[in-house]
Amino acid sequence: MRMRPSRALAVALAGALVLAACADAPDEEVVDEEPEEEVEEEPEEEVDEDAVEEDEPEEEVEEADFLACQITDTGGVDDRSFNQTVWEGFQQAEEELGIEIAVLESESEADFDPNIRAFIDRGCDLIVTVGFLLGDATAEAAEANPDQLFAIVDFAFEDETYDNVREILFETDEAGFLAGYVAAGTSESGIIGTYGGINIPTVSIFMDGYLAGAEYYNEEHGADVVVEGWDGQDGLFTGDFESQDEGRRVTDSLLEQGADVIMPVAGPVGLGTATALEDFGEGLMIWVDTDGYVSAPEFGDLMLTSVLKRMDVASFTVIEEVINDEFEGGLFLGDLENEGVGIAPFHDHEDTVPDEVKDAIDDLRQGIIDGEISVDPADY
Amino acid sequence: MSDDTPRPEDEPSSEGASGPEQSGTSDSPERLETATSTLEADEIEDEEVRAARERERQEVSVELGATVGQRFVQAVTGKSLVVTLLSIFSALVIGALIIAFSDEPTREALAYLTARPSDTLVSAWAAISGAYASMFRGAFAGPGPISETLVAATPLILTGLAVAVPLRTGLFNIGGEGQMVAGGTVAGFLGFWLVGLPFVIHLPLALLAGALAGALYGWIPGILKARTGAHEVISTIMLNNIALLVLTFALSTELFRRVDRVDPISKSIQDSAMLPQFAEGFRVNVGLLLALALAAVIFWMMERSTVGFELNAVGLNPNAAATAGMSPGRSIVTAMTTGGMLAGVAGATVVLGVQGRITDGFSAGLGFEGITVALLGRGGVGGTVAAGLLFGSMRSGGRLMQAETGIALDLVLVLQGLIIVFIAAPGLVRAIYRIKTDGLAGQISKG
Amino acid sequence: MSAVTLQAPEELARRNRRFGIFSLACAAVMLGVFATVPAGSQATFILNDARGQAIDIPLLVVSVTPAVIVMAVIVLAIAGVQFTRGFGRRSVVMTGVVAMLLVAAFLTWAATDSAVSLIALLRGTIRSATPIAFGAMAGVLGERAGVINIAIEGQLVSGAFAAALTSTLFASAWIGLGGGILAGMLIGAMLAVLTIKFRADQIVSGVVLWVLAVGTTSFLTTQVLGRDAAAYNTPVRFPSLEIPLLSQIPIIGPVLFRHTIIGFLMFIGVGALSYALFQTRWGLRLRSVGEHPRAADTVGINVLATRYKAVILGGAFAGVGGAWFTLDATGQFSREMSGGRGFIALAAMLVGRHSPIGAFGAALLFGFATGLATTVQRLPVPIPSTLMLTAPYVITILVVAGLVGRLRPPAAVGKPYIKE
Amino acid sequence: MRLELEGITKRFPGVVANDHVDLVVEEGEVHGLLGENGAGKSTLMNILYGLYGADEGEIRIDGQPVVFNDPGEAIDAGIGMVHQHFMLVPVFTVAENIVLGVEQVSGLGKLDRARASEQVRELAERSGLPVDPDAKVEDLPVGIQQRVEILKALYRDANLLILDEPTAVLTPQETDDLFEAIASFRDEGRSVVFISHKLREHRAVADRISVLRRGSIVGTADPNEASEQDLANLMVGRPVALVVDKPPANRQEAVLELEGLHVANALGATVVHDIDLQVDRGEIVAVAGVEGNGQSPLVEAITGLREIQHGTVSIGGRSIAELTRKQVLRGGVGHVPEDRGRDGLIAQFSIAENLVINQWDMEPFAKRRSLQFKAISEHAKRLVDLYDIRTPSITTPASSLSGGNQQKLVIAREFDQPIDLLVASQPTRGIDVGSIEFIHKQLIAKRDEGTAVVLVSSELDEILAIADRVVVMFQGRAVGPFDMPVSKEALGLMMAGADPAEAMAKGA
Repeated sequence: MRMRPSRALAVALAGALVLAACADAPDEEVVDEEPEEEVEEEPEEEVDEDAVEEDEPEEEVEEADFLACQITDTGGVDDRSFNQTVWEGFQQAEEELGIEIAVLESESEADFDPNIRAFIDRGCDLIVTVGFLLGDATAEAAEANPDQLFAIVDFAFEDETYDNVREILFETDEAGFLAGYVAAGTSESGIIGTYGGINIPTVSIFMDGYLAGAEYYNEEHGADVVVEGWDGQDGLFTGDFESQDEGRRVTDSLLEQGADVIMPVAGPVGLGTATALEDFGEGLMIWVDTDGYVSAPEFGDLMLTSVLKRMDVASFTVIEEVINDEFEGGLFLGDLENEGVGIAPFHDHEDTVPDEVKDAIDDLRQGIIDGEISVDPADY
Repeated sequence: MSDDTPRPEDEPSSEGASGPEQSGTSDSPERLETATSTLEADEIEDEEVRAARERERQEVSVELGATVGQRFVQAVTGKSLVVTLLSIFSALVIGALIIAFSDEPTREALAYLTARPSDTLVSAWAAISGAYASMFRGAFAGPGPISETLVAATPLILTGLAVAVPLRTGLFNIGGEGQMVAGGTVAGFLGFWLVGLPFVIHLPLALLAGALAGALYGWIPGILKARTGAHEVISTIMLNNIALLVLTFALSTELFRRVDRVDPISKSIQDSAMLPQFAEGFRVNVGLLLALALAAVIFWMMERSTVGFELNAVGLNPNAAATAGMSPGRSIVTAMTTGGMLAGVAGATVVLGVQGRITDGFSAGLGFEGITVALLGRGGVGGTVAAGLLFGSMRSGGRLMQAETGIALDLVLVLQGLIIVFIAAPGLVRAIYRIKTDGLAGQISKG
Repeated sequence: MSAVTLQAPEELARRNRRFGIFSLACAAVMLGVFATVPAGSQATFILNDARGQAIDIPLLVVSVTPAVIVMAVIVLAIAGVQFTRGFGRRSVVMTGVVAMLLVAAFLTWAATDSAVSLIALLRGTIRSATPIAFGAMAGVLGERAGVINIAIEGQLVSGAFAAALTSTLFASAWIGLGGGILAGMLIGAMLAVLTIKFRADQIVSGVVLWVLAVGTTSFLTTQVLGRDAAAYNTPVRFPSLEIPLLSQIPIIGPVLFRHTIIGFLMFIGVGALSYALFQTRWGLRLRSVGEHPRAADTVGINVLATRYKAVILGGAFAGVGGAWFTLDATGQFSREMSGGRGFIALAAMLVGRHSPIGAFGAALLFGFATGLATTVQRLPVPIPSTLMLTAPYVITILVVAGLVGRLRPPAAVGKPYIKE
Repeated sequence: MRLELEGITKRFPGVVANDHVDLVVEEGEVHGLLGENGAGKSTLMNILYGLYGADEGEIRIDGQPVVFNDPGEAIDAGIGMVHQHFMLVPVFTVAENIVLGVEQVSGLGKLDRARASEQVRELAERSGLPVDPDAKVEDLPVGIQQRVEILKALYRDANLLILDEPTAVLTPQETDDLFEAIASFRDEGRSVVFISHKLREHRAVADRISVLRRGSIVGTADPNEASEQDLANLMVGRPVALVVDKPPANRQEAVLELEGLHVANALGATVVHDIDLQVDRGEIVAVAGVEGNGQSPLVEAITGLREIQHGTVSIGGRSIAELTRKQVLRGGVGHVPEDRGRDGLIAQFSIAENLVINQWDMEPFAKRRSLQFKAISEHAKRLVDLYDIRTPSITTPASSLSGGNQQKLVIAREFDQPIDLLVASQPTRGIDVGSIEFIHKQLIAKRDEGTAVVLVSSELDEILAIADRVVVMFQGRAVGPFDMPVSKEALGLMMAGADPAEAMAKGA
């Protein structure tokens, strides 16, 4: 009698977990003899097992000869955007190059230094840090450990460069421009929208390009497409990169305002836009960072296109460089020209986009690469 | 004197008691004698009224439950160290189950549990022992981990105290996070904005400003509670959100932003405002000493000073405190302001000791974690410091656990939550381990 | 108590003066800030649902300065009455009217030279209010029975988590809703066991369960859901429904009658709970347990069982509110996605004076603040967007500080019932 | 209904509250249960009512053994109880309170409020206890609330009615009405158990009296034969001095002066109207009245706990309007609050700490904000001796003291300082006879030291025993002061709002 509530509590907790645990089982039957064979599964496990094995002296230790490590910023590796894209490059490298990979998620800024330290101690061959927040921490670590190779995504040091740090930046406004042009050309209501997570440069650069693209379209066609949510200085923001329902609310507001193409620049918050569109029944969205048609397939039919920021390519490339001993410090700039940025295919909406818009894109791309077309909204 | 039958033995006591003439002036010798000689009778009479008192006591204690702290103290009375240790142990056991269930190989092995149960056990054991072992190593194995433990513990001790002091006064300060942000932001601002000051002036000035900013941010919910009765749990949570948004805004202004940069990172703190480290290569810094010194001050304040006496009294029974001439309103404000000050210093130690700059999320949930720290420490100063060290070690150990085994750092949060569940309901622990209730003796402790 | 007389005249006068000063200040802001736009500026309000409806209403175009001046004059008139004879019992209502006029003037000013969709604002209000309202119902049920529920936030987040997980696993939004409800009830049951059976402090228990729920869901999200989102975290959502005919009514239709089932459940839930609490035997008994448990006990009502049921049923409500996040608003669970709405729900319950209808009203107020922040952010208003986002929190504090001090919670709230 | 209790025993942790109690209540009998506070009367009745379970013993109704696991079962068996602390939900209406637990519903579980009101109105008329069924209980005076309690039992068809200290909140006239009602229940064939510690009432209403002491029945008496002194001795277990020796008062200069005092409650409503009063050194002025007639706000205003709405309060010639509570107290005022558990002490604090909570920051208990534990404990040791506080040690928490000793603790703290004015509210409520005697003597001693004493009490016996002058409060207004002695009947009439002149004439 006295035991019951406590036991109930324990059972309930365990029950919740069993639910989660059982759910995993169905696809595979009792076949497993050796846990070796689940290669297609999450790589984490490999790490996991190795770590466990480290504790058992009789087991063999460390066989892979190359270890690439990623440190996320405060978003998780599963953010379907930023961190995840880099991680996909890692996974590709694991598969194609046969290396070992590992990731550490940062809960907060306080975790950056210790996370880097933990990976240095673990003997990573390359540490990729993701996000400008990690800039200072990476610089300090790079200075203190000149033999350790680093790469940092979305950040470039102001004055100095380090021989052991690859800085990876993207000219996403160039791709955003194309998206804005497509959106303006596709919109029926003459209103297109965008919003961001937080008003920071890595976010607003997308919106700048988007705005410029729409303005360019207006100029070219004498149209009057309005961009809601960004005026070149301030605009709509959800306040973080997590609250999807805030994204949903913002999108609802844009839709009621009449917008029919919306580009969220807020990582997973963009999923809120997808659900809003689904419920609203009209309107399309432009995903960012990855090809949304692939990374959020359940909403594929809503994706007009995506502004690609090929961080996966970049991370894969850097890993390859290290393996091939071609690594060098300094800036890597992803732009339209080297296809570090771009826009995704229209997939389901090949027919939605007017042909003239489709035809214009290649010229625009070339124009931007040549510097003939400005992607700064201030010029329009 | 008790040379008669028990019945008349009552006599002297009541007569002694009814000697009012003696009461003003003292003829202590006689009284003293009477008192000693009637001890036996006392016991009998005590027995006689104890039934009534027992009921009354319960009624009183329920009646007195008007404030949180009071109820809190009631909740913690009669608990021993054993209960605390068992709580931690129980949490680790449930945590182990969670690790096992979230471990893919274990779950797969579970699918053929009946066929070969040993696989499940082996696999689960590997996951659990691996996780806990690396957590332990990450916290204590060598100077590096110990330094990290202390770094993590420094703000936790302070935010724990920031919750504990108001708790003793019957207030639940959930605003540690916001107060920390306020303190850290202001301290950091002075840290980079003032240029050319010598170390001995710059650092203390920045710290002081951080403390004041935190105090002010704690004062707001205090004064709201005292003046309007607005519940501090709600107002502090709202203030947390406001502080974080204002910080985001501040970081987007020219004043904070680095020159030529638009990222939400502040300028770097001047070296003259940084808390010095003890040794090169280890992040542990003078902030730890500051935290311990403040803990000592708070100990004196809460246990040895008139201020603490008043705060405790108000926390336990605001009505009686007011009747005795104390001021519950002022105590509420004092407690919240003190709590805010402590959290503000916590923010300052993070910015000036570890980060060297202000960023969007520097508070990192440490203010919230202070709640669990204070609860584990049961509102006591010593207990809170110990709890801060424990949770600091879990934080630092959890990181190695994540790096080595891939188990998410959130496990630490789960473990902390579980520990506090058991702490909050000591009856639960007793029921699980079939410990007998301490009875009356256990309830006699002030908390 | 028998000797109650009317309030002293000077007390009343002081109160009137306070309200009057508030109204004057509002009028000053309206005239001094909101009316000062370039002459001839116009604000446009959209009254149509962008999805279309049976009857189209023309845009509402107003000239900013004259409109604001008219509103300011009304406020001044109210201030005049407040200073002289006062409104007596209607003082608070009139102060509310002043506040509404202030907001209206603000909106008109903010919409200068641009368009604002009132439909979006009002729909946003109701949508934002949904999880808050469900959470507040959990709070109402608990406190009416004498148990403070601070764990609402934890119930929301676990409801959202469980709904996402079960909806994904069983590919059914309805089963997902069931999962969310069960998770809310589970937290409710834990709260009940801790506070009723083990008599742990109610506030401490609530906070602890909140921490635990956030920790556990975050851990499992990283550890399980995040590793294979397709398998665990792509819930089937509820479709948006339109009630035939009713949804075609201008303005009201799109605002009230186009929601998912969870949105409609909110209206039904609030109404049903209000009826059940105040009109039925069940409600009378439940309230007696929260007001005077011993009295309830002495007439044969099982106090502890009533409290258990109330807290667990409250958990079910909060579970639906949690499910809203993953089955209605968004199609994915993310860590800590309830973002403090549970605490706003608590505030809504207090402001709503522990009544379902009142709490719903307060939830709408908070929802409106959120919607307003979103709307105004988009407009060319010289207030940084980040600071606009603080609006719901600031309003919560102001409302709680302004109203709650005078509230009377159920008498036995927060006290464990000890029978022997 | 004939009720038999046999060998009922109830133990609380470490204490035996009821020790093999045997009791028989015949059908149609008013059975008095007499005992001191803490003798175990309420425990016994709570066992009978199913609130507590008995550890041993048997309850029989009409010869059949019964076991009540909860009050519901006791109610079903025809037992009704009117508790000392009313078991009424203040925010519910009279009808709601009465039907609670046995509500009648129409479809969908909807309460049938109209029918409930009708039934209650009928029942009230039939039983001669008129009450408005739709009034909120919190708006009713306590006397009417008690009616509601009785109606609640009658509504459930109680054949045995237990009344636990029912007169504590009544004026003498209301008490008489109650006794009439009790007599009529008896005449209807119902049994009544009447619990009280007041001897006189038992003699007035009971057919038979059982005396309970230390949890055991120590005797049963016929009220017509036993004298009050006999009963008192039986109850307390030793000879009791029923009269306090009191030398005549030696009045000196005025200490407390009230002029046109108005006090408002928390909601701003005036609850004390226009009181003028002067209390001098060396006298005890009693404030009589049924509880809730403004005594508490009056006391709070005098001692600086509550803002004065109008008029002045001066102590020693100085107005206290601008002073804080602390300043008022430090100016030489002692205050024994009416609810010691809530206002008088901090249950979890030790005795020593409780003895200094009114001067914790003063020399010698504190020096420059630092508590001086030595001084505090010496102070405590002295007072524990002097005031005969029975405790194992001075570090024992106050919560573990008996009610009487808790009250002595409060008295000790408030008396042991140089004070000009002492305000004591209900100083002897709920405590044992020995402690009552002690406290009365202390009050007189304080008076004789030259302190002005205000005694607020609803116990007329207490007022008659020690007051020098008396004012009577009714609905926030006061009449008097009158020099004692004033007859009990006159006081009773004035407590019910009668015109003083008439009351004096009638009561004389």
